[in-house]
Amino acid sequence: MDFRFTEDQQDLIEAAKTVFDGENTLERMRGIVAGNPPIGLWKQFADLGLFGILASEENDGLSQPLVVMAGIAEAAGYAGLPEPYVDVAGIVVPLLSQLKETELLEKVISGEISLGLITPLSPHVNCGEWCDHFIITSKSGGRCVARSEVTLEPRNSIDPLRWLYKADLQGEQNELADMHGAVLTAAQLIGLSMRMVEMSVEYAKDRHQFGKPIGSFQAVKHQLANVHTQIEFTRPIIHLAALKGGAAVHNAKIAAIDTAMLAAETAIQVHGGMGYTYEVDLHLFMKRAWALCGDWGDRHYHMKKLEDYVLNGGANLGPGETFKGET
Amino acid sequence: MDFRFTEDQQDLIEAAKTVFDGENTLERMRGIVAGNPPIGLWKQFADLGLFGILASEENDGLSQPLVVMAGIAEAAGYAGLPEPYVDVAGIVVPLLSQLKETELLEKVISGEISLGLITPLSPHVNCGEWCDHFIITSKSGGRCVARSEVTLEPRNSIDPLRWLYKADLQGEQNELADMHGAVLTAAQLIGLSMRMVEMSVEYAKDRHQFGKPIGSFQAVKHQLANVHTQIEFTRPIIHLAALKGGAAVHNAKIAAIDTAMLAAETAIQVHGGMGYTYEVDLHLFMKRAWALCGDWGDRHYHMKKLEDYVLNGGANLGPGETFKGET
Amino acid sequence: MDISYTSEQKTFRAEVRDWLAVHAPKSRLPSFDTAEGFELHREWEHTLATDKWGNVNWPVEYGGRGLDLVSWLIFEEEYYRADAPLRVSQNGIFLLAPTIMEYGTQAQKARFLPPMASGEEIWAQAWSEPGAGSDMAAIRTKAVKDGDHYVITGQKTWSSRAVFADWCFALVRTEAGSERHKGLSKILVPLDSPGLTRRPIAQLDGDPGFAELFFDEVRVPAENLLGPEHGGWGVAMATAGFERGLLLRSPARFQAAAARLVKLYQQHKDRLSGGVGEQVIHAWMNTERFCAATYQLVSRVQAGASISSESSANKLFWSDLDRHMHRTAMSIMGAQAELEDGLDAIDNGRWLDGYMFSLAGPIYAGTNEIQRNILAERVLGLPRK
Amino acid sequence: MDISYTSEQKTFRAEVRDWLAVHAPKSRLPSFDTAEGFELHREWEHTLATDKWGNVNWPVEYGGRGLDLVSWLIFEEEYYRADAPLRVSQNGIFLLAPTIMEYGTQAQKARFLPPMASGEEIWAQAWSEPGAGSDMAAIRTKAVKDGDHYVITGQKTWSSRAVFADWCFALVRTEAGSERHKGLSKILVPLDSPGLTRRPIAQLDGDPGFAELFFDEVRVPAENLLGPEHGGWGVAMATAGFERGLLLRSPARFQAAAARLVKLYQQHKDRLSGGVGEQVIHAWMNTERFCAATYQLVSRVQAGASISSESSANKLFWSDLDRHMHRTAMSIMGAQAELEDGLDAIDNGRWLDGYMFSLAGPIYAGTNEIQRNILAERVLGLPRK
Repeated sequence: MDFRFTEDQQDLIEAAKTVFDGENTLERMRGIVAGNPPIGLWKQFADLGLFGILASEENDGLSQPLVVMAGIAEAAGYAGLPEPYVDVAGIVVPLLSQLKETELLEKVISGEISLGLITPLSPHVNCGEWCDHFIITSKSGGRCVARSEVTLEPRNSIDPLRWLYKADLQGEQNELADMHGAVLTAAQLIGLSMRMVEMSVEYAKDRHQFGKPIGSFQAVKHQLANVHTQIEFTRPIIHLAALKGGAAVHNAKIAAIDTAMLAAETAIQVHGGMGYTYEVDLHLFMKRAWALCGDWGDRHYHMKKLEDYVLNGGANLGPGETFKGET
Repeated sequence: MDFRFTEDQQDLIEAAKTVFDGENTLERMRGIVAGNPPIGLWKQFADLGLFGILASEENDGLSQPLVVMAGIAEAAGYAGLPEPYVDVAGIVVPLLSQLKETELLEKVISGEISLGLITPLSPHVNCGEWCDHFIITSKSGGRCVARSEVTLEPRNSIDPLRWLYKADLQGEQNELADMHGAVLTAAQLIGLSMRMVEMSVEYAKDRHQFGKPIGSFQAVKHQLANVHTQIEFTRPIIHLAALKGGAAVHNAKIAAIDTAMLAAETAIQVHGGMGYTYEVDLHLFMKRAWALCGDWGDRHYHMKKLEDYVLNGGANLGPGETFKGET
Repeated sequence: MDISYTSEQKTFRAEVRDWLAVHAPKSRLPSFDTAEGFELHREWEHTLATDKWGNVNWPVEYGGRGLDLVSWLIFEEEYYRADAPLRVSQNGIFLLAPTIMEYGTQAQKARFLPPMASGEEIWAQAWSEPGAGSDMAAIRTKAVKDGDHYVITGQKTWSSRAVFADWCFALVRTEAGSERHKGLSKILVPLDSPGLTRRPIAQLDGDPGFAELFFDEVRVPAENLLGPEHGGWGVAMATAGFERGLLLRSPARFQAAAARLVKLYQQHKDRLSGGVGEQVIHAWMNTERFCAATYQLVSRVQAGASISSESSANKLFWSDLDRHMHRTAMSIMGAQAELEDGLDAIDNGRWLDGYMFSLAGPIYAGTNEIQRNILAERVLGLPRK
Repeated sequence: MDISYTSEQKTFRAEVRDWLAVHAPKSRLPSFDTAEGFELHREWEHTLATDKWGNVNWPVEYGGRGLDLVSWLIFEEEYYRADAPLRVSQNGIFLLAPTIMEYGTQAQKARFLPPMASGEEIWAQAWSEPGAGSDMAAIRTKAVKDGDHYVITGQKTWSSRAVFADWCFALVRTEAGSERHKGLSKILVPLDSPGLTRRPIAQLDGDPGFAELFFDEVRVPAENLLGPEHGGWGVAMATAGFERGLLLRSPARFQAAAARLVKLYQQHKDRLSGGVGEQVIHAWMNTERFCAATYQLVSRVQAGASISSESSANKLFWSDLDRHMHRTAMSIMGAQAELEDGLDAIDNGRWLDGYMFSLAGPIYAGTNEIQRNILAERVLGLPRK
């Protein structure tokens, strides 16, 4: 029992975080909002091997467990990455491996192409226009179809850094995709929440009213302390969910949704009118948080699973069950 | 449309409040907790005509509408009255009138005897030992039985100023009793909440930490301001419930429960360790609040009614409906 | 207590309903924070005014019907029931007009109220400054008397509607060297005055809902002073009372939204987990509580009471209920919640829009933190320090 | 990351389970805040100690098994799973013992740890004073050195268990004229010392869960000083870290309660409205989150990290979850919620009892307001003033 990242894992996550934060600056994001082309960092991610985190070594991957991908997803959320990197590296790649689509897999890992998912729990394909192929998920796995076989219709997200499309084809739920999707979306939500708290802290230190920084008022302090607490008590259940699956996955996604909604509401309150505008960058992270709350299973989807598990099921609950049954 | 008490009504409520606050002092309550006999104010209430608020003039009553009784119930809650005055004046008396039990009615109004209710929504008879008769409620009204016909078994309330009994007989739900019970219990809960806020304010003004009164800290201020707000937005719906009945009754009781639970949790937090003891009197009001939350329909009973009304029913909701249909 | 409507009031309600059934736009107008939407909303104000529906509680001479506040509540109920457009004139008719009626000269009333009622002149509020938000007494924009004019220099921000509006009511420092609450005055300023520059500010949905206003020696006739010179704080507090207390947010708006939320819930019910029903009920309960409290407040006001610190409780309650209600809707919509408009956007993004707007509720008109301070100190009597 | 238990740990779990199945009382003991209950709990501590189960993570020489913290968590899980009695020794074993192990002399360890482990000596904490609650640095009780003794004079309050306990660990001012955090020392005091008077304080359920302690020139040998003289604040903060951070509230206690809450819900389901199921799930979710976080914290501590300000987040989380869980139970019980014990009292009043105790959670061990300040200032870096 050592419920921490190993040093190597930590280094890998830090490396990803360094490139996310270093490259996807606020300036870059503002530029994309103003019309600059997105997904420009794709090749760079590939060069760093970031698409191969979950791929096997024979496919030039790093064979890391999902929990490492969760650590990287948290960093991607924190950075507000517009590229749909997390879904591709965290879901598309392991699905392609499972489907033995070696050729596509190589191209994805090398950053040559991007692939989209057509799947019920994530009904809008982000950056669908840039996809070379799509995986139509099915219970047993799925099948790959070329871009030309799919008609995409745009959908309009409040997040100016999401480019959504609806496909004319339909997939079925797939266990791997759904589990990875929920865990990694939860991790991104925690990263977003951390960023919103950080921005609020900075704003509250700078902004003065009544002759002192607003961050010195208990009302501001206590609200931010509450969000911080929720974040710190959501990350571990996400890690557990990544390692163990099962009910922890639903717990993790719901906890992350609630934390992110609270973080966003608190952050805008601390920012005052400023947070309600494009004058500060908070809105980019807040909107991403709203979008991801509904992606890969909304609160109701996951809560219904827990209704079955906790209230109606014969599950063993109580002390000693949380880590039980693990290898 | 004049949704205020008339001056006469206001005077009546003030008169009741004066006697409650003046007679049922904290000292008296502590004395009763220590073993002094309760219900000593019964005769005094009768002399003031307080049992006849809802009785017709021919029965020596004041023929007031239920909303006036709600004002008095709020005052009784505020005072933490141990006597089961509210249930007797607000439910027993109109039920006796309806049942045409003139003889018993006269005795109750004159303060000669007390009567208890055996009814499903208030399963424990408070002060049952002191009752001369009981009304076993039924759908159409009920019937009166003598004390000797009922076997009472004690139940142990956390509230040291409630003396509960369970009867060996069972009543049926009765519309008047249930409606009056819910409205008047809600009103008492608001009175209790006000008292808890007031005690907390006094404590927070006196108690110093870090060189200033704890009431000067925003954390304390904001918590109490929130409770105050809930109180101010619960009282009017209680008045509406008293005048109009229907869904407002369920709204009123639920809002009062939530407000009182919040008031109690906030009050004990403001009082710190003191609130957790018999050293200050807060506990008397807090325990009464807990007890009344479940009396005359718990949160679930009333919420289920609203599930029917709001979610499943064909009720007209929206603007213009709140006061509609009133004479 | 008497909670019945008079037969006049019942007739009035029927009249409003009938008129709106004929005249209210059949589909939602574009947002009044766009140039096109602003003008369409202005036209709607004109339509309302033509048949004297814009301000039923105003005196007849200024374009109203001289009705009481209960009738105004009835009007609001029918208005939101008909889903009629939001009032682009709201800063004027709900915030400035009551102040003009209380503090204005006869000439000011005659000059400003009728074009406000007709939508000919639309008003923005110019109070906040970059350094004076919650701490409004920190206002630095100054107005210097120069003959029969004031010369205003400084900067205002968070001025809603100011991008397209015609006039603003500004709170400025008229007494040189004065500090905090003293020496302020309320002055009415045409937004096309020479020296006045507006910089639009994009709000969450990208539309320019606010402007920053730069005053560079803007000359305004001295007769545009509203209320006593250097006594602007008192005048402003009266406005803040109206804003937080009663006029700006009548219950009907929230009640209409709650009824729509119930429908949204019913449409999505099968997909939803068990807890959300109670949240929907809770939203409805809150709007009913707000309505009951407002009628009680109106009854008190009609009997001569004035609204003071209790308006802070009012603001806390409606802003919390609005945010909770829209948060519930966001949760119900799931993956569709992020859709701003267009295909698959439920109600064409109205709930998302409403959620974003509800997030501003605890901020504008005095942050909720300030309101809680006011309640704690002025109503509950907790010590300032 | 590795979340598997070793085979030794699995065997250990089975051993604990088997032992508890045989030895744990079949029914709940009376509250340890009564004279009778206290002695029964003391006996139970003795039973635990006899088979070396009382403190599995302590060194073998002091009555422990020298196991790691994961094993301690496993023990706790099995302990609460078996619904074994609350630990009357908790102030000693969870708060004082880690401090003695860190700061105590060899002689102190040998003198105090074994009788603490056996239940022979039960400890109370004596820190708070009437004027020093949240503001603990305001302590005024003083200890004056007189030869090889300290002479203690002053008053302590909120001393849990002190009515029936044997010893207390007091935080007192040893340096004359010192202020705030300076000049304090931690001294171990027998509760039957001449000059020490205990006044029982009745808590919400009427039982004397606390005492006020009056020190009137109480003489204590100087060797009872724990840690550096005048350096008591640092020693106390280490204890506070344990208390808030890890040892006092292991997740198992709450997980056991959550499982019981699910049962309570299932028994009453038909009577309940739709929203309560989600509250029950939420309670369970929180306990799982708390468990996962605790394992992560224990992993860090075992790798050499120390617990600092994060213990504040810990305390906020468990105290909130506990109160929410018991509030949910109160709601489920409806009209039966007020029943303290006896007939019709569900689980003989255990939930009501738990609710009342949960209300103390946000107060003791440093109020949650103080914890939020600590987090905001020390972790988030917000300005103190």
